[in-house]
Amino acid sequence: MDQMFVNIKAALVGLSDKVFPDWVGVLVSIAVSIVAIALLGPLIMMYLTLIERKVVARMQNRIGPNRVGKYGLLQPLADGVKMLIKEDIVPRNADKVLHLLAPILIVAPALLVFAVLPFGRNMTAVDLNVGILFFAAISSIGTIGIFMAAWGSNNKFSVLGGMRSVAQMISYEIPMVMSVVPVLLAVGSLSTNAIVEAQADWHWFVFTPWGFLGCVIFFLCGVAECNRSPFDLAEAESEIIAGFHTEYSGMKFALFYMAEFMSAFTISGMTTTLFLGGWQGPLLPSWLWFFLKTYGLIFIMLWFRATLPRLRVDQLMALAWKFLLPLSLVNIVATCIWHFLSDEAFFTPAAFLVPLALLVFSYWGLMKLNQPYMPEKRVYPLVD
Amino acid sequence: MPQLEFLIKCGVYGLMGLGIIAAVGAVLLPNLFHAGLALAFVLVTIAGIFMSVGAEFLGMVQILLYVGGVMTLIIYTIMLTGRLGAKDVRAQNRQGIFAAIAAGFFVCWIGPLILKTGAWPQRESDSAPPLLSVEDLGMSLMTEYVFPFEVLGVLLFAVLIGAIVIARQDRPS
Amino acid sequence: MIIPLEHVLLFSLILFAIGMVGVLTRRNAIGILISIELLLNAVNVNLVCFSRVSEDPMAGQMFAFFVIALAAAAAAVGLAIVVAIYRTRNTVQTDEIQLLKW
Amino acid sequence: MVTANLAYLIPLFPLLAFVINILFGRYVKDKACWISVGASALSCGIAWPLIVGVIGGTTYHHDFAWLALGGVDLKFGYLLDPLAATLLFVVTLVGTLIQIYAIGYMKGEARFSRFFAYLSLFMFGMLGVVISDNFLLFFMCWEVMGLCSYLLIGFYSEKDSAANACKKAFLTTRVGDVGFLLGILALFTLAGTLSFAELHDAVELNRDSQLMITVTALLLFCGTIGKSAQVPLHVWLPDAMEGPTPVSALIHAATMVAAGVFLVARAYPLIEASAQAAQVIAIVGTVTALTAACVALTATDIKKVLAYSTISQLGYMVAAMGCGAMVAGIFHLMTHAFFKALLFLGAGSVIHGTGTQDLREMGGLFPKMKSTAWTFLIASLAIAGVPPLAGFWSKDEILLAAHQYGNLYYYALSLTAFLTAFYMFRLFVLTFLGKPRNPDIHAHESPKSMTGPLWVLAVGSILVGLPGSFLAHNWFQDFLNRGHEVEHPVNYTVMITSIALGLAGIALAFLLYRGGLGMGEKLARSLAWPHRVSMNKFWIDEAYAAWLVRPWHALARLLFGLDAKVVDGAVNGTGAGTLGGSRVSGWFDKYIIDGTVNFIAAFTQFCSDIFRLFQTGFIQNYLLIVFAAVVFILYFGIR
Repeated sequence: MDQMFVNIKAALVGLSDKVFPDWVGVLVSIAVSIVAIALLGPLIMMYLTLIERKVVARMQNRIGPNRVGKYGLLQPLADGVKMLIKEDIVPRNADKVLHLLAPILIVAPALLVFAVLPFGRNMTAVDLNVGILFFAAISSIGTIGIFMAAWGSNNKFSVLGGMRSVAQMISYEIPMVMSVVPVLLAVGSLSTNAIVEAQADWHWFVFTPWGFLGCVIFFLCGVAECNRSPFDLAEAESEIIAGFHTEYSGMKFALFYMAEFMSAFTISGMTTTLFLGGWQGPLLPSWLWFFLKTYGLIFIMLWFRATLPRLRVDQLMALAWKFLLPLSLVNIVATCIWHFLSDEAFFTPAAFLVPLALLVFSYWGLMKLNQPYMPEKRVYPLVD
Repeated sequence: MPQLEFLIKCGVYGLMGLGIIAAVGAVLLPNLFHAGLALAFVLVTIAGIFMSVGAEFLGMVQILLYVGGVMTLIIYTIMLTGRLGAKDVRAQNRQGIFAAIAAGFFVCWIGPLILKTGAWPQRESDSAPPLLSVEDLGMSLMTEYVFPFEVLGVLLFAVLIGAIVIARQDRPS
Repeated sequence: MIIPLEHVLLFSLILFAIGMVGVLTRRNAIGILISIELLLNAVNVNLVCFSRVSEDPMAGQMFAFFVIALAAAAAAVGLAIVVAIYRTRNTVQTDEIQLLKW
Repeated sequence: MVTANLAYLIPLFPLLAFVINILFGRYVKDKACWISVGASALSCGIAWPLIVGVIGGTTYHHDFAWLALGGVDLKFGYLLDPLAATLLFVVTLVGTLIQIYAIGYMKGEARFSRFFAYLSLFMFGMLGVVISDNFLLFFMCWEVMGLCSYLLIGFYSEKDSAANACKKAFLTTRVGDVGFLLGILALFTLAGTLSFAELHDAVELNRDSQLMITVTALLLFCGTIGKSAQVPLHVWLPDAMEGPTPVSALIHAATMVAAGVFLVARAYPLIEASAQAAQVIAIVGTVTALTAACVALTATDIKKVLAYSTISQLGYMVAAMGCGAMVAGIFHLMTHAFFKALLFLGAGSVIHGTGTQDLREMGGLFPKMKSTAWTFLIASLAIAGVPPLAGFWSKDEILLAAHQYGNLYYYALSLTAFLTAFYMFRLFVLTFLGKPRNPDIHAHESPKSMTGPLWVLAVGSILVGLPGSFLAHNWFQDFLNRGHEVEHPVNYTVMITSIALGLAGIALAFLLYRGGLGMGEKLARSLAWPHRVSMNKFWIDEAYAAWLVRPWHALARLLFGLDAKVVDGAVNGTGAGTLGGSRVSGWFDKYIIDGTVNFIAAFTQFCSDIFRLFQTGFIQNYLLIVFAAVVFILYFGIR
């Protein structure tokens, strides 16, 4: 059961080996992985939309889509069909090439990241030894896609949204990468498989002080990276219509949507991988553990969306530069302290408490330093 | 597996070709935004070439820093400095012909020189390439190359401050 | 090496020449900066490829790494200067920025 | 006596009050008067035990070396002999009373604290004059008084007349003071000392140089002429009435002008030694007394009448000094201080009550201002020489002395006494009796702080003459003439003549002016020429204007012309010459030196114009050249 998908793939490769020369087997192996991911991505996206609508609806004390299929399970298919047959509009003064290229350039990195996600034991499509770096690098390409979409649409709201989005993404990328560094220090490898394997026997990093903090920072930055609420300034409909994808409709719009949901999934999956032990877990198959943890995090994202108001631009930037970045830097130091105090054991009281104290103190200090300016209570002498 | 090797060779040559085409675009495209995107494409192809020669880490750094960082900065600046759609503004100055002659001469002279030189150190591709792990890179960065590394750190710090100071809007006094 | 070193060198040579032409002919300061990145990348390709065949594989990659970092620094400062010039002179065309002429 | 050196404190308190009031005037404000009065009262309190001591037969003298001049020390110190004690008594008492009076009189004045500051400074000067033991210190304090007189006459400096009056007073007294200073120098040359105590012996030693003594005495007397307003320098005193009335009372009636007489008394050993000097003094005094009395007959300003009366009485005193009756002069000084201060303060009260100084607008004030009227009457009787009031005894002394000295003086002074009684009662009748001549004036009595001093002075005017009368066996004369036994002849002829003249004057005044101005004017018309003389004050001011001021102006104008034409011309000529020189120099600088420099610059620019063609300003241009050069060099280097 645990190795179900691995066995299927091995069977397919073995089948091709019997018929074709050996080099075709390699290609088949690659193709199987690609096809699996290429199918998995849209599938995840489709049902994420349904889950989001359902969850948010429940949180808002309503039911959500329930007309198409049992419990509305076919709703995503209906939406997909609607998107496909919608008119494809290109604004007259748009930079047409960029306008058409942008959705693809945004989806491609989102899909590429799936390659390094360890869905289960032996279920990493490409076990790169620079996996985490790959993740960071590929997800940063998305900014250029957003630029292209914003600029190609020739719409001032698009440009505004694009500028906002890019400013936000390059700002949050830094604390995000910094919050990964402690994990790399602890594991000593950039490979995602190695990271997950280092968290065996319940040694999930989230149970350490630095791991917990890193997890929170990474997840928050991830939410900001994929422009989700409460960091969705780039597409704040009350301010700039829909931001960089204002001018998009039909399937191109669906691609943006797909990229966003796939990013949400990959961020959750990466958080799971880095801090929540990945596919590690008892009894259940490893891939099921991965999906359970990932969807748990996705649920938190939906929860954010349903409950938190949108941030202001300055608050957004202040959070990244004045709070998360310093805290993630302190976190690296805390990890080093933990590393030397713990002496190869996962949990010792000293190794637990000293970094904890450091982090709590830093947290408190940063909160103090970031205390927003509160104006004096104004007195209106002429009123009374 | 020579067939696979052929495929990869084809891929690499293809990347090179695309890279050169994109580079020409980056230099000549009148629209700066397009030029920037072309440059981004060139950088990605170069990252691919890096990975094809076994420098995976460098390839990733190339994408992360160049495509994700420098290119974003450049495109951002293009947007900030305006005149985006001003296509009637000449992109090139008047010395293009001289520059082309000089560069052409340069290529036509060095290129044959490279091809003529037969004594390049060759290492067989299948004979245990000294693949460098990230750990090796990190270790040498902290030992052999620690001085340039530190100097680079200072430089980046100075750049950080300098860029802020230069680009900062003057406070209205 | 999967492909011969000469071919990679040729590639980087052409890239360098194209970048040089860009540096020499672009009117926009940002365009010049883009071309400079091309030059640096051409050099990087050379460094990495030489490191692949050299006895000390570390050196080439290290310097490529430093070059990337320096390029990022140069881009940051260069673009800051461009922005500053744009604010004061409202142009980034190099042939319009000629205070030093005569 | 232990308290002896307290004498230094006597002038010190007013000085302190002056400093406080002048520096902190804006803080003390209305309390300035209490500071000044308190200071005067303190001086008074210190002075009187000393006076009692002097009466008891002591002479307080203390000095210290101030300046060492080649073997001769200039000493400063105080001398409290009977003479000084007399004046100390008068000055402290009258000064304090007048300051109390001034509190009421000056109330609401804008420069209240400044006024009292000046009064205190004056008190300092006057007390300094009184207790100083030598001519130099005397002169210094004398000048302080002059300054205060100047400041106080011009107290209402926004009035042109006051400003002119104070200038006139200052300049006129300056004439006398120059003589005084020369006299001091002459005395120092003659006697080698300036001390009062050593003066007598020094004069005795130098009795041979008679001319020098005479000259010295007369020069010193110049000070008196200026300060005590003797002919011909009396013209400033009537004008000085522009100052506030308390000032007129204190400075220009009771104390400062009397200081001139005190000076004569101090210099008396010199005058005793020179008969000529004494004669000059007697003549000056007599002439002053008579002319001033004549002018007082027709004056219509209440204060002017009193001013001329003061001049006249001062002439009396001076004449007494000249006639050899120093004691009588001082006696008259003392009595005069009381009744003249009283008269001035009464006049001030009248002015305060009616708001006018013109006699012709007054009349019938008696029922409205009873205190003022009664005290004024007492003072008038005293000055008119009605026994037993103070004025009678002292005036009788003087007339007696004049009678012994020479008939001419006696007749003149007797006539003056008659005229005095006449004009004083003319003043009294016109002011207080009859019917009100101006219905717009609603007179009222002055406040207690003003009438109080009046009554005190009235009592003084009655009693102060008694110590010198034969009723008291001429105690005062003996006190002043301590050590010399003199007999006191009583000449009833002179006494009765003086009483008769006084009463006659009073009666004539009543007769003429009881019914108002009509009779007086009729008389004036019938005596047109003498009336004009009196009215125009003997044309003395006009004479000064014609014979002194105008030539002086002409000379000044001449000198100004000289300055404008000759001196300025020379300066301007020098300037023009310099200008011309600099033009030449400038031309040289501009065309030769600058030309050289400019030529170098132009040459450089010419060369640069050629070389700058290499600088296109396009960075890419430079880069292209660099690139081409590098390729070129490499090409030849590698091949």
